[in-house]
Amino acid sequence: MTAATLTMASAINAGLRRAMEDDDRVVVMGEDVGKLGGVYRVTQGLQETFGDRRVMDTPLAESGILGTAVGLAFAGYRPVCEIQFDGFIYPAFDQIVSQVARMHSRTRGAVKMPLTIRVPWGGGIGAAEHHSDSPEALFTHTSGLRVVSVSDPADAYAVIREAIVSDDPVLYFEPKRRYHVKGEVELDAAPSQVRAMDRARVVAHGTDVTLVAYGGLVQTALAAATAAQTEGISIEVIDLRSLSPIDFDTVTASVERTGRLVVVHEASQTGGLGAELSAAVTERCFYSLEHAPVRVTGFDIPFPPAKLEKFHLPDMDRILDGVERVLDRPNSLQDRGW
Amino acid sequence: MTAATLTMASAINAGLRRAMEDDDRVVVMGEDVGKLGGVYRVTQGLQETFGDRRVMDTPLAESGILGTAVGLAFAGYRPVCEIQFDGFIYPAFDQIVSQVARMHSRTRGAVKMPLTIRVPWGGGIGAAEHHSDSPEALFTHTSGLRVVSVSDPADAYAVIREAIVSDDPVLYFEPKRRYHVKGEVELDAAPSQVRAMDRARVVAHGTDVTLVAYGGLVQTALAAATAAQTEGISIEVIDLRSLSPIDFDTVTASVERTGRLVVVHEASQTGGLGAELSAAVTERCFYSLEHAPVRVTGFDIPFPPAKLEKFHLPDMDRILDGVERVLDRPNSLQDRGW
Amino acid sequence: MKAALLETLPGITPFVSLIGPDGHRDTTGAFADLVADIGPAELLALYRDMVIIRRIDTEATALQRQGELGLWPPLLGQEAAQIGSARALAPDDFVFASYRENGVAWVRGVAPTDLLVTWRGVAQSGWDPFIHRMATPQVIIGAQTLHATGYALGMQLAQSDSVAVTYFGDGATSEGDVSEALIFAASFAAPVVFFCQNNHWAISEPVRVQSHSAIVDRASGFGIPGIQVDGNDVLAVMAVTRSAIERARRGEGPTFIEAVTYRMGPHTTADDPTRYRPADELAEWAAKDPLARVAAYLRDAGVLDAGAEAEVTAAADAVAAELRAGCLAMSDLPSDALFDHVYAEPHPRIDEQRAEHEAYLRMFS
Amino acid sequence: MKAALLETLPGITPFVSLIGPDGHRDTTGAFADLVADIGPAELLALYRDMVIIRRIDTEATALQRQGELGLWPPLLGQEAAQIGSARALAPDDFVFASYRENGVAWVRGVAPTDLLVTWRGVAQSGWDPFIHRMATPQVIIGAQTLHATGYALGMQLAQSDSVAVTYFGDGATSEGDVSEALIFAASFAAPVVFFCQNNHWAISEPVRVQSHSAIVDRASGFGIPGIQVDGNDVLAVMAVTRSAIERARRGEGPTFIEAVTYRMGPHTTADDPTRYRPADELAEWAAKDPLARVAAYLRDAGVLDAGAEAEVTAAADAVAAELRAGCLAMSDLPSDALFDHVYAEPHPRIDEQRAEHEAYLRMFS
Ligand SMILES: Cc1ncc(C[n+]2csc(CCOP(=O)(O)OP(=O)(O)O)c2C)c(N)n1
Ligand SMILES: Cc1ncc(C[n+]2csc(CCOP(=O)(O)OP(=O)(O)O)c2C)c(N)n1
Ligand SMILES: [Mg+2]
Ligand SMILES: [Mg+2]
Repeated sequence: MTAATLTMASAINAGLRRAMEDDDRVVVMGEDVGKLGGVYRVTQGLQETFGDRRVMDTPLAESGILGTAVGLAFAGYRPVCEIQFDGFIYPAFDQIVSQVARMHSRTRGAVKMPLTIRVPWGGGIGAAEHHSDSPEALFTHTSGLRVVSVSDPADAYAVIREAIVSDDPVLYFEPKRRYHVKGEVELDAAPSQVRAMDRARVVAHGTDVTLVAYGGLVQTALAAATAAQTEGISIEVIDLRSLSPIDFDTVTASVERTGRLVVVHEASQTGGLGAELSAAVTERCFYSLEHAPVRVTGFDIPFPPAKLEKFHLPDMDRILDGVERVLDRPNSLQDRGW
Repeated sequence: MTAATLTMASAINAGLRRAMEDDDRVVVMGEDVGKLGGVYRVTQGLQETFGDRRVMDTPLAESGILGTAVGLAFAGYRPVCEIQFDGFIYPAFDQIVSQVARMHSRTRGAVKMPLTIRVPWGGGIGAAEHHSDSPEALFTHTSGLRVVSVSDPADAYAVIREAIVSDDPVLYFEPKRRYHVKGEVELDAAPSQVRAMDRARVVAHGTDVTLVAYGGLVQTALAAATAAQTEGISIEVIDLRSLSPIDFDTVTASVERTGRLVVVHEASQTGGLGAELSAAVTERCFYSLEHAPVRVTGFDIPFPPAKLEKFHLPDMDRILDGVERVLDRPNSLQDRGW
Repeated sequence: MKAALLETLPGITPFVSLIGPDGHRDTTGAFADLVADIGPAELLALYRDMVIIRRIDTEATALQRQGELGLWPPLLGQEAAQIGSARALAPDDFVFASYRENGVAWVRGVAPTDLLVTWRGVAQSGWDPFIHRMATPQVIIGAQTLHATGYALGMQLAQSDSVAVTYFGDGATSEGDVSEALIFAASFAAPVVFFCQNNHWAISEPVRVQSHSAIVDRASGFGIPGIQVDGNDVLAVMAVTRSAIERARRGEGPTFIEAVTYRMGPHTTADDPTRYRPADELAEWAAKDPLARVAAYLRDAGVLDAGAEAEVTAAADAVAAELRAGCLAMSDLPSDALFDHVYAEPHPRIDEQRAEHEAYLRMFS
Repeated sequence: MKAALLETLPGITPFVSLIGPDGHRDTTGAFADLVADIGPAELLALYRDMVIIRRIDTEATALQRQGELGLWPPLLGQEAAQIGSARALAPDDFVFASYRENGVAWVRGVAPTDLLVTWRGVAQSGWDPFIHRMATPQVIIGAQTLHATGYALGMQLAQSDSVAVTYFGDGATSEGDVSEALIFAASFAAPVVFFCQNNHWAISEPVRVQSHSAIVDRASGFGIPGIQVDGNDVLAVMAVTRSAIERARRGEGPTFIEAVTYRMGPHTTADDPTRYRPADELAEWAAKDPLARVAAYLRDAGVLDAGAEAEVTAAADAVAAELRAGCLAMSDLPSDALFDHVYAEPHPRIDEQRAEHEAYLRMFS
């Protein structure tokens, strides 16, 4: 076990490097992933080590990247595709939902699609239009895909390796705002054999409210939990990690104790992951619920310009307001009908 | 008021014709919409009447259809785009979510996108792969779009005309399995000025359970309500009609009376419209709910081959089983934890 | 020398033809040389292939009319394009086709009955792509051209001899995916052959809706050699496909072939071409029938006498009988096959829903 | 005669150049005739434009370094391509550009400060497309080429004289949307001009990743005339753009122009080209600077004396000062602007969420 302190971006880079060393069927492809090492340097140095055919700078076409990755999978490879920014995944949408997600069931198990699709993800970095989207719910609604999110360097390193060894296609969402956060990473661990990737993680224990977050908002949720403590509110924070499948065992075990659920995400509220969590937890824990699950999310608007994003993205105060709501304490919406 | 008995396909055709007569900025475009009149004959005869530039057979490229429609909207036109089948909308996904949905907000209201995107939709017709999808939840999660569904000829005629006069982009979902069902249509009505398109409709009154359906399953829901009556169960059936925005006033008014909600749709359950309905109704009616909202939906699988679709699509018996569940009566899942 | 042949192609688009409608065979020139080994006996075998797949097509169409199939996409008129190209491939090459390449599948050794699995609605696909080295039918227009290109990148990386061949139609050339496939193939000089069957129609749209200039011209625009061939001439198709395959195997990159042919039947059994297609056009192409010209040549060559004709017909009838029997004998999958293979690895929601489905069925038993 | 000029183009790709790096002006030939009206005085005006937009670029880059802008995409090196083409348009034509066409926006009368709105993050766009007949910057690579084509279909249908012009880069030519735009434009003979600035780089990817052959060759593959022009020669760019615009106006359909130029700066202020770009390449292109050659010509012609040079510099400085002042004076939108214009018509969820947001803010006041 050697450990190192790495940023999340370097941890993913180390995970990719390790995966390419472990299995020469692993290839990396995308726009600017080679010589430049990606606009966030996540693939930095890989082309020097593994050459320009295992680390391919592709033409500027996302459907082309995913469609050729499907063919590479037919040829026995395990492509890791980088989509340069969240907002640029839509041109590849058809190849992802109609080909990547369906090939294994279409061929009755004959053809596996062990792709990993890396997506720099979400807001909080003051970016230009189309550089801050949270499209995860479009993929969690698509059967045949697995969807994971990471929130810190150690997790990012472990999960990228698990995603690459998975025989199913995995969308791997990387919160941009966390790229430069440092943390301890254990480098020698072999990829988990116990599907650790599928499990949610309780990152703070508490008794009054269950607060579910993922990706870039896990830290914000933890900060809210700490702040709430000073007011005597004990919040259990769960990092959902896997967005599809969802680890309901971990979530419901917590909600059965707390009786109260708050879900937070950057994505728009309507039809976001919070809707599924709220609906499924209500189905599973109805008689334990003291209050309707509360959603604290981005608004139902296109991602706003940089100067306004702070009002759109859930921050500690908005999360705490949601906590007050689920506890029937004074909150911003108390005088609304519901 | 002249009325006529029409199939749903002919009713949409009549609505398109009327819209083109009323406003020469309305143009129809898509694959095989001209001489053939569409594979379902929904645009039949329009090219003869309005010419091959107002009714355009386009090259075989969905992104091209939507992208040029955006340009036509810049030029002051109101394009009605046909996507030949539900499963072929994904190549146009980027133009729809990044351009059609965002142009109005991007330009701070300067550029309107009065597109109507017609989508022959859903299963139940024993079709080949990619010809039976229910992708509506991908669009209801996308801010800037309106999404409507129709379930009978009269509604199809009224809503297509309202969709075309709307200054917002509208996805108009046409359940294929209902194309040939006949009904009375009032032909002279002017397009509704009261945003009737946004409203849900109570299609059967009842007191025990609120059953929300839309599109191809409205008839199935009504059949279930009739069958339930013989067992003394009174079901209120709501045709949701508008999927974005959702008419929560109509739904919650009903649930506040019945205390029980069942939502049915063909689409996969995880992240489907049922999740949003269940979550939002729980938020709005928590203290009126006698039971967690129940979802009766397609499974979390790619749409299955024709011979198996009857097991995937909610039918009357599966809906009734859901009704039993929400009433805590003997049902298929009673011995499951939740 | 073959190389030279194709190196000269970008920009230029010769129309390759070796056996004309009159059955006369041209034995001179570079392309003729590429099929010098195809004598009367070998041509008879190709003719046999064409007769059989036309018979499969007729039988499957009948089965659809009789309600045994949900749909069928006929290849009537495109037999030479499919047999000539498929017979040019090595066993190890890999095919990525659309939904109409039943003739190609026949050559790749797919059992006729397995062709019907998709169209009877029993399953989304009827064979293992790795056994026949042919992907199952692609319904999303053009998507398979990128898969072929990616497969070719893999073969290049693995330094394998295997070449990818992708089949698509004239309409497909308008989809962004096909242009992107050509761009990726050119960028990486990938060993892939783009085989476009220009059958003049995309459902009801004539090819001029997609392009006012020759489809084959697309290729040179992307820096890829293009050849236009008489798609109703099985020998010419074989010659150009061989040259393209060899070129790819030599590491010289992709080639684009436009096989000019005609869809004699409806788009699918659900289509009524009389709504949009001029009758004289059909007559014009009937005169260029891909089978008739080879039969004429073979009769002149004296290898297609009454006996041989009878043998070929009998063989075709036997395949048709096997097809029909196999179709009627085909049983549906159990309903819980719904949950099979959605994922390759364990998935809790699938397990849960499978259990829900079984519990539900138990209510009725 | 101009017509003839272009009719001959498919396949062939002449490289048009009128003022070389040495400042010598070629006044013979068809393209020279198209700009015969551009004398020293008019060229001085074009030079002035180029100096001003280069100055805008420098000032905006400085503002970004000082933290006043989130990002800026420099056009350094592409002044001639943008000014020469934009000055060839009629007021009524309509431009659909990407994010780098700040020089085009200047010509379309967009106030310099309005260029910054997007990059300061105040709003997603800074002007009304209908006032300037130019769409706001498109971030999704290639998407705008379809919008231009659709707009052109509308002009054709309305029998208007207005021509659509779309700007995009060498990298963009790989996106399926751009191929589809060319296919639609050709299919309908739409009055649209495809103006590709081949600045040799797509972020870190050299143009050969997108294509091994000339970008302009794409056009003929789709049946569209293509012209390759020295993109650092403002006069040549104006000439070819005029011919393409006139051709479209005459109803003869789309034209594809490849302006061969060079991105002298980083991709954006966030980029570090030293990581991937050979230094000598930069030097080579510095010698072909689009401003220097015109200055040389104008000095010879005696119209760019010290006084004129000073006037041009003063004008540029004034614009830069206005730009800086406008940037610093720009105020943010109120937070409830979040909910404006998401829909053109009433929407209950937006109303609800606006109310929630206001209620939330009230808690703090
Ligand atoms: C992405 C997509 N769009 C539309 C369709 C509907 N469709 C099926 S076949 C077809 C025409 C294809 O024409 P062509 O490519 O010439 O092939 P052919 O049918 O002539 O063999 C169309 C539009 C589809 N299957 N996929
Ligand atoms: C669909 C999409 N994919 C990727 C990107 C990221 N991106 C922004 S600019 C760029 C390179 C564009 O190169 P080119 O088209 O040559 O234009 P240039 O920047 O050189 O002007 C890329 C890959 C994007 N904006 N949109
Ligand atoms: Mg065709
Ligand atoms: Mg460039």
